[in-house]
Amino acid sequence: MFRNQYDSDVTVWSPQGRLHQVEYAMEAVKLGSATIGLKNKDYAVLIALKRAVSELSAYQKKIIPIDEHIGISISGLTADARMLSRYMRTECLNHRYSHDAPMPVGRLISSVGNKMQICTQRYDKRPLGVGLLVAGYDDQGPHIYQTCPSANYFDCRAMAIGARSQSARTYLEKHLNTFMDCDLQELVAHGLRALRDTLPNEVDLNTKNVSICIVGPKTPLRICDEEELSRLLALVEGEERRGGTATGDAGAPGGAAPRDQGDDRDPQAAVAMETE
Amino acid sequence: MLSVNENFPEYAVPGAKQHRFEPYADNGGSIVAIAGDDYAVIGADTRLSTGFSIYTRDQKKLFKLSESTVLGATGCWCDTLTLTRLLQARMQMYEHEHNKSMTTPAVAQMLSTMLYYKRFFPYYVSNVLAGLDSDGKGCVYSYDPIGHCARHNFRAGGSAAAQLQPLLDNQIGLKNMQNVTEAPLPREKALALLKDVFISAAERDIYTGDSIYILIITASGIQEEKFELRKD
Amino acid sequence: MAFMGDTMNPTPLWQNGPSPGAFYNFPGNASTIAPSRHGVQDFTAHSASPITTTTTVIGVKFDKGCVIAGDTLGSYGSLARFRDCPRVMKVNDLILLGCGGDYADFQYLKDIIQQKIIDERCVGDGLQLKPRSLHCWLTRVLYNKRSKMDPLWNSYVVAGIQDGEPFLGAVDKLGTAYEDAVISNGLGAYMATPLLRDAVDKGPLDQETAIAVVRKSMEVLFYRDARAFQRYQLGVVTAEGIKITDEELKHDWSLAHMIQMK
Amino acid sequence: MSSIGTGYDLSASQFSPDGRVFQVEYAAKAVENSGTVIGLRGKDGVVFAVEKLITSKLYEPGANKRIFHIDEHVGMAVAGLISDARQIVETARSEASNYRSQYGSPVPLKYLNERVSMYMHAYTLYSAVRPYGCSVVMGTWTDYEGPQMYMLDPSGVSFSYFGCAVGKAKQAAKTEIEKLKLGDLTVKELVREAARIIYLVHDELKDKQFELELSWVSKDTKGRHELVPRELATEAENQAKQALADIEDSDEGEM
Repeated sequence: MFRNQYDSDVTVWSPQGRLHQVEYAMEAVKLGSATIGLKNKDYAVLIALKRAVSELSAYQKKIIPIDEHIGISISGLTADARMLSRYMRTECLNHRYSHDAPMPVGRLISSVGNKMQICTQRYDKRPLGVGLLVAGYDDQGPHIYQTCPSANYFDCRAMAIGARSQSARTYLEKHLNTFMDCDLQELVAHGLRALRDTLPNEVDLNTKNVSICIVGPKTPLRICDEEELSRLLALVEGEERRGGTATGDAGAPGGAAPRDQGDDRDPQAAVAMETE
Repeated sequence: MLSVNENFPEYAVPGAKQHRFEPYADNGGSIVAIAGDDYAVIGADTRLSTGFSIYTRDQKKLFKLSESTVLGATGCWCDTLTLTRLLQARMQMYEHEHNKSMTTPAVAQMLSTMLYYKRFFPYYVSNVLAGLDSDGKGCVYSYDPIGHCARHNFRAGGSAAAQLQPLLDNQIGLKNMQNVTEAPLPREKALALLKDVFISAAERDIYTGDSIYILIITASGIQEEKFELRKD
Repeated sequence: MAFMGDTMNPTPLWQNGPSPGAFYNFPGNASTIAPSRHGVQDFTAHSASPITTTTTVIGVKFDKGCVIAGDTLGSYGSLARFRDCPRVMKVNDLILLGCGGDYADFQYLKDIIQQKIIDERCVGDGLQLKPRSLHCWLTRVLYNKRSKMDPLWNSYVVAGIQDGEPFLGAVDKLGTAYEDAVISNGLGAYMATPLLRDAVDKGPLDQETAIAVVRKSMEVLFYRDARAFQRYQLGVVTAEGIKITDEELKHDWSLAHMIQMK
Repeated sequence: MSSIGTGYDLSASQFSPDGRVFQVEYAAKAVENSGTVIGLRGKDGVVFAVEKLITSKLYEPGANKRIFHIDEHVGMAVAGLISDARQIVETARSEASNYRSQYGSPVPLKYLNERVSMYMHAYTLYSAVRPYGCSVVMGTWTDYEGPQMYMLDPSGVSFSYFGCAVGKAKQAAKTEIEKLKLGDLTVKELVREAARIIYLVHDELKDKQFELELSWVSKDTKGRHELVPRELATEAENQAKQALADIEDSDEGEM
């Protein structure tokens, strides 16, 4: 790590027109475990990989319900995410209170974006070091949104963020065109496969380290319980693992390692300076 | 100060009257709730009125707050609407923070606090809360407009409370009866009784009528029922 | 309202102008959450009575939509002061709004509602305000104002199409809100409601019959209500859209000499 | 820039010895990394065109727009940091709404431009904040003043333009725009020109995918700012592609 004189504050532009502090905050997202969001015609699904800090600790919660029709999964600083989720819950409650209707997902996201932007422009703040995937359902159908520490947000057909999420994104891109027409089970299976691609060889998905939430028409947001999880996990159980992990020579410890480095070089789907 | 209208009515000019804004309205309506061993029933009439005119004959005054709690609220309808909206929002906040829905006794306490918070500009609402407590037993809470709260086994509230309550006292509380033994009240009887007391009240109270909307709360969920009353 | 103490909103940098990312506020009720943009009113003169008033507005639901009507007279006490006060407005493709009571208060709220619609169009996500949402919002606004003992002296009728179904709701100056198939306020509650309820109770109304009974009600009201006027607006909302027409009653007083007041 | 690294370029509230505020200039750099945005003011209206670069296939097509409505009659196209730009959009919208509630008429663009410029300028004055990393173009058409268009820089400076370009390929785009007789062209013709220019200046090698966003506000739209109808937009886009292919063909021919 090297230091340059333009990266100490979020209020300082570098001569190249970059904001290093914001870019560093974007890195915080990659420190969290991976999470995936995808949707078909009716449903939006979030799938997240949970981590336990130690053998003794519980698995860190990754999915936070916001309202009956919106849920988020987080990657990055959990405390920052809690602050955001609190804001989002309040916005949704206020909207219900004043308009007797669920808040449209897109409008919630844009208000969150505007909120987050403020901390990228002031000396006494720092950008929030968390990325969110938001799954929601409203009159316009299911939505998956991604938000970044740079206060940018994207309306996505599918997305993956977090550690080693590049391999998941590769999987998602490859199967992107099939999502719209597949049923909910297949959709979840796709998500699980994508999530599995982010795992090192020796780890596999189980009911302890996976969270799934589903939202859709007449289906209020539901975080799957253990029973449903194991049913869903069975969908991909025993399948041969593909992609970077599976192609690695059997048992070669290098299988995951080179990919890790590759990850650093991989252009993130959303780079800090999405000026383009 | 001497007021022309009050002190010298013969000098008062007809038509030139002083407006004062009155923030409250009486929109009528009555509620009855009865708790049993493993159920609670609550019913409210569906007439919303002001003075001698009826706004609507089909206004539900029962609010499902959770799977096991129902609030009946009558009185100043605008206050009722606001109070219940706020209550629903507060309950969702609780659910977010605690990852479970509120129990009936918890709602009962919170409602009391919320009412007392407006002690000096009260919600002019007669509340009766019915539900199952954490042991699965039926419970009924009643309130005054500024937050006094008490638990009962049966309670009437609203414009016809004075007509409804004595009958309940007699039939369920077995007041003023001789040679009776207390026995648990079966659900069917509670339901029949609820309808009977409303029929009587609708005869005497012009603010109660049209129909009763009834909710029956049991461990397996909330059932709905509707029962017609006289419409005049 | 105490939903949150705001942890993320810094004090405004740029005073005297919009604050970045400001919080949602009800008009006339600056919340403590967003940095307040207006100074607090330091006088406490509140409206104790309406000034320029309009009379009854009526609304009725039919199988595929709603009709509402209100005349165009603005009365100044007993003086028939203004003859062209339109008070049936199109909110968007789904909502009609009718209003009775103080005309200035209506104009104030009308501007705010129209801005709300412009804001919504600016967002450009294709979503439209629905009648139930507007009805609820109006209820909150009117209730908040009454709670400050400074009411907007109006009663509103919201008519529209909610998810394909007709919607008809009323709100008064206290924030008393309800939905029904028949709504009328003021004198209309005594004279139009019986006619309209009768028509509704006879079975499902179609658009023509609904319009006919509304016209009849306006006529009855015109003959009896001293604050009524022969010119009125008639608005119809269906899934196809909204149509507001200006109507004029043909009145016939030739019988008047037969009526002897004792 | 000889003063880079001398320490005079770390704060917006600091001049360098040669009298420049570097932070503002750096912010302008952020704008120049962005997809190209052009605004054309013709005979009867204003047309905006944006080269929206797509960084991931996973994004919903057509979403994440760079052209915004400010009021019924004002449109805004933005270049630079989109999150910063959205803040400007919000500001402009509330200015427009405030004006409407005060005076009951749509805000004149000249006035709106002044207010938004002041707002952007305020962020170049203090060390506690940074200048906005975005430029915006605003346009309108009114019955009494005809078409109008302004472009605002991160510095808070703004000018009225007949044709303007900002972003990656602003030089190339400007050259193209200068060839047009803007005053004689109708918006329908301008839409085609705008599409052609965006396709022409797009750098196929560096940025693979992009979406063309087109909007207009003109006499024909009754002074409303609207997205260009899909049919017309596709037609213009196809013509632009054709024109590009023709150029490439003739280039090959010469070789």
